[in-house]
Amino acid sequence: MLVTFLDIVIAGLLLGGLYALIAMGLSLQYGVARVLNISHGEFIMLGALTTWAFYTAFDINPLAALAICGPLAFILGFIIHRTLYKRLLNSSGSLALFEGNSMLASFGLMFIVQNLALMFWGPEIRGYSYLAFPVDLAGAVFGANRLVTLGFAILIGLTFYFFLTRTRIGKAIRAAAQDPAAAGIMGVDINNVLAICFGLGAAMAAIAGMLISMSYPVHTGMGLEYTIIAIIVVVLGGLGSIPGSFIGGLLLGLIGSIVTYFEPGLALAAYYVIFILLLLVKPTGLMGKS
Amino acid sequence: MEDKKRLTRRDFLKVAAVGTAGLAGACSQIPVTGKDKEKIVVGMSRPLSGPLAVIGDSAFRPIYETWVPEVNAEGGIYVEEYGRKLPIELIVYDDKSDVGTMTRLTEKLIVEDKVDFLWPASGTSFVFAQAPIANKYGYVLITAEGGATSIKDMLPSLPFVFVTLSFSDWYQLPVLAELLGEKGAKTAYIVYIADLHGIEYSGVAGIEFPKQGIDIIGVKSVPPDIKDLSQIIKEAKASNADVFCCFAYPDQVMPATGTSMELGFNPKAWVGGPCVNFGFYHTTFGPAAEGVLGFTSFSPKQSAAAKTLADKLYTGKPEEAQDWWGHPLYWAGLEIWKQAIEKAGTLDQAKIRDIIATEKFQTVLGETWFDNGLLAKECHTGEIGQWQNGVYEVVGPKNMATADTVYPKPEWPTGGG
Amino acid sequence: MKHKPRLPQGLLTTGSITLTVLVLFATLPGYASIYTVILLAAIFMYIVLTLSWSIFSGPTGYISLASAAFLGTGIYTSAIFGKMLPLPVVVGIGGLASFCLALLAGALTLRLKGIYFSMFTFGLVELIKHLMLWFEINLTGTRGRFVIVVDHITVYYVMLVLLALTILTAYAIRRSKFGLALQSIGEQEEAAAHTGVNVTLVKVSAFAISAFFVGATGAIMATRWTYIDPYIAFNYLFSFMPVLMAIFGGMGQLYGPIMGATVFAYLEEILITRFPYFYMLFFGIILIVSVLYLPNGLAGLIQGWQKRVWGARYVHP
Amino acid sequence: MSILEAEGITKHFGGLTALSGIGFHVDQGEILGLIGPNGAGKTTLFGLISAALPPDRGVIRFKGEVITGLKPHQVCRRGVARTFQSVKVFPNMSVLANVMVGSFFGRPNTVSAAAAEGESVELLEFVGLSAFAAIPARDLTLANQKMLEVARALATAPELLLLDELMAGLNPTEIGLAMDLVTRIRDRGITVFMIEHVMKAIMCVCERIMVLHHGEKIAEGTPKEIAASKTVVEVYLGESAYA
Repeated sequence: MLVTFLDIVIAGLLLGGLYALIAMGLSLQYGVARVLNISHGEFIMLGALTTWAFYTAFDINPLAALAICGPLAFILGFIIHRTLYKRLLNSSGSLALFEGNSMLASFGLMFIVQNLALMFWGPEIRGYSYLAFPVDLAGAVFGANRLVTLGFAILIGLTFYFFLTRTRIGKAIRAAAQDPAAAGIMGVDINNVLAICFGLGAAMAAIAGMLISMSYPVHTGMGLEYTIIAIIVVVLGGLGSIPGSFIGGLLLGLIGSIVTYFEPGLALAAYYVIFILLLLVKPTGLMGKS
Repeated sequence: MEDKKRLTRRDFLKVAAVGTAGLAGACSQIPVTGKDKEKIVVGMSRPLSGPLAVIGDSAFRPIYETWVPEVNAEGGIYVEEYGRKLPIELIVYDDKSDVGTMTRLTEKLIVEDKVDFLWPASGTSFVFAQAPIANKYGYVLITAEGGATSIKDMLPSLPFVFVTLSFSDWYQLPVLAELLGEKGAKTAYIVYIADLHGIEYSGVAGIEFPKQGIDIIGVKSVPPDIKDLSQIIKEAKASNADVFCCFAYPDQVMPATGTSMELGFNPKAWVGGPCVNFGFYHTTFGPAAEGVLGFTSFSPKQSAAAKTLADKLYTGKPEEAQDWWGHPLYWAGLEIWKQAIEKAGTLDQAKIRDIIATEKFQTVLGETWFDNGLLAKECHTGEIGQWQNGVYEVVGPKNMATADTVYPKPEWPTGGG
Repeated sequence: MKHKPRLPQGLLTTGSITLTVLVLFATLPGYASIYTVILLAAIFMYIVLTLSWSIFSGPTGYISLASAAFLGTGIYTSAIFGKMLPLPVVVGIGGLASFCLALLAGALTLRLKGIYFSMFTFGLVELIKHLMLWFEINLTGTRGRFVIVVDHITVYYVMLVLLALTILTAYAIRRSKFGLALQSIGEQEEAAAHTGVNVTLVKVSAFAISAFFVGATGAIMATRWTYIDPYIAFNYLFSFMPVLMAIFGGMGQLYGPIMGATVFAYLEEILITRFPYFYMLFFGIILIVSVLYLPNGLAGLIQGWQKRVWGARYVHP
Repeated sequence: MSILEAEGITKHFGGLTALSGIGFHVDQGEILGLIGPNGAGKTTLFGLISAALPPDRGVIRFKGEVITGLKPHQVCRRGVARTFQSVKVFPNMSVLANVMVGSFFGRPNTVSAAAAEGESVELLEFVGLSAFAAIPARDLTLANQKMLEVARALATAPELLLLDELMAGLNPTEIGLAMDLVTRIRDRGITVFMIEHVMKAIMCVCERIMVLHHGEKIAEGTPKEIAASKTVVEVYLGESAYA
């Protein structure tokens, strides 16, 4: 009984770690840069397919692809913010208008990235198996690749936490999440901070994509599904709260795992029931401020 | 036409001249219809984008993209009424994987573009939605991706619709049950996707398995967008069933395979599909695919015609392009269509329909005909396949098998791919 | 901008233009090709979706993503009752069912603001979809239903009537006390409440009115789709589309969402038929370019022209 | 006769007690001032009266009827209007429309559009905003936005008006006008209950003053009595010593 329970909990955390990673990226983009980035999932897709391509064509270890995908996605995200969203921020009269316009733009970006990826890779399903063998943990069995995924998600989450709390730029990001004007007071170029946030969000998406490709099939149309999960987790955790996103991700994974154990047909319905109930009880998410 | 054919997505990058080439491709698509027939215009609404693009692109698309140039290279299809061969011109629209758009575009093809023929949309529910429209306008519709037991009941009221794909009780699961029964399987655990496809397969299995002495000891349905299957695989493992069936799509069958490996769940028979029948299943899992069972319809080892087709479709292409279930059936469907036009000597849909419904044709499958709107099960050259030494062999039915079923399947390889 | 003293001539011109357009559309099946009729019915659907979305979300600023839930409710109504009841009744029931759903959802969501409200409504779509799926599989043992087929002309006229009703309603609301109350909620909800506006009632009823038209649209358009299942009926694209179209058109004016939906839907039609392999690419580029150069949508563009022609409206003291 | 009576009003925020057992009354037709250091609970008290917040304990009666438990719009329609400490106009609506919201919705009876517009125009004149009727409220100066809030509140035809720091942030000339306005409002027969930090204003205008400190009522009386009260002076001196 205890083993079964542990089993369910850990299985939930394994998936939840992935959700947490995806959501932290979006949390930066939406919580700080105020871009509800519908194209978030496309960066996950790019990370996943690039990792797949490196692994199958050049036999590059998926985990090593991190060193390539992460920085590339960061640069891409940074440039996109500097060119597209910064202009929008200047041209939109109010924050509400900017949120609407930037969402529209991110939809456009989603379409463009997806179509370009289709031209390059085609829509076929891809996959590879890596570290797909059982590991026995005190009677409960888990896939080695999933444990590695969770390890990475936690590692990246922690690194990121220290980055936010210990570095100057990290502190500026946190200040900007509270109040964009405050970051300006700290003597940091707010445009740079926002672009860095967007780039970091993209990089985390790409890394999540790399981890996803180790356990799940990947294809050019996979993005939107993950975007939606990310938005749900961000809202669940509380807007602008990065720890909230992390906890929200784990929680969602856990709930999915528990419900799947009893009735897999309702696993997804359960996500939304919990989500809706939580919003009704606490309208600003788990760690959101009212 | 030739311009457009060259413009597939991947080639497009090589062309590099993005805007101009796209424009040229688009302009060449406007159909010309006149009294003097110069070509046969065929219209299709396909999921080029959206969630169904995955299926559409790897199933019917490579078939028509190979078949049409081949026919056109010979000058086209001879139509007696015009006393000459008419080449085929394709109009393809993107329905974004949305049924509302697909039905609208289908009507556009019929009433506005006035295409000579309609080729099928992709996916079982799309077949359900498109079939009544084609039938209403009296357009012959030979479907590709999609087939279901419930469509059997509809077909008598849809005389213009013909279904090529094999499916659960036509005649895959009876064959699967017999194979497994003979090998001594006693228990089965079934996971199915919560849609028409999954419900029907699990329902038919519920009838056919017990007939062969196989008890179904667990059944679970999963919603299409479920991610983590580990709880279900664990339960299946705990049930100790001889047979594990995953009646779902690649999005679930792939992780189900991966999770089975990760959790060390190695039943005597592991059945999954549609998915196992595709080349990408083998490229993904490599040696781990060994012994996994899926659905099929042919093997190049069966006949010269089958080998020619496989060479035509797959030589020089990545293994991912292979589909050992649907491809020959769709191909046969197109061959029947062509021969029916030639026999009719006209493009009159009603005449062509009567010929397709009543006559027999020589196709890649051998002698082929439709039986009340379904491709006769006697024409199938295989139902169940199994990966053996990196080749997808036909293992059932016995009289068409290219190899004996390996049962129990070998252990998953350890230490990762 | 909206609250400048209204000019009766403007009203007269708008009225006569609207009337001419309506007559033009009403007689259209007489002279236009059948596909024009089919396509227009689809474009009308998008206009109704977008405009009814903007009835509630425009003035209040509550971005609802529940459109797909209301549309799907209408679609399922049609699938369930289509064979038993006459068409106008089915369309009415579709609208009413969505109306009731919106009342319920509205009563629950009142505490939520901003993105939390948006995501709640989105969650609602997904929840209904998954429950419907589970329900159909476990209790009726099927998935998917056939919808009774109705001819194009009938569908066209029903859509035209719905469109006219939606425009009339949207127009009437904008000019009414109710519209003023809605706007005051969007501007400053707390002050509105303390100035006597029953914010709960106003919000919920606006939400439900807008849902009515979406539900009715679902009930009639489902007949064009032939076959539906929960994934088809509760497709979240229909939640995002109205928002995109409204932003694209600009929300300040009544004609903004109408223009947005029309241009958007027509553009999409052109792209998926003329450039099927690059539809998303071109569509994406157009979206980004328009958002960069038209930050206030198409309506903003038109207002810009008006300003250039008539000069600036307000010279502030 | 009192128009508003409160007994034992208590309100907690988490562990913090904002008001503990406050009892008071407002007489018909008077101008009652409410003063106290920052955080004394003044705005919370207004929130409780106008039903923005529910009290944890206690009863508030307006014209003898219990109004605790009502919704804000119900309280407003019964005749209690308010303004806000930080201005809350409808920024994108015209000045006139701002006021019309009040005449349309703030009364128990229905008002025709023509009547609402006529009264609103009159009220704009009353507060001195006639010239700005057509411009969006966001373009008004802070002082004028405050005047607009007063006009909007008056449009709901209140019998009791709650003014929350009407004069904060205003220059001396504007304060003078505001003081005059408050008197003129009372002369229309409307009872005024006002929170104010500007001592000069409160001493001149109010007939009676109530002092809150740390959520408790520490003094009540005429301006003269309050000015002479030792406790009040200590509280204020204590505060200024900190500031």
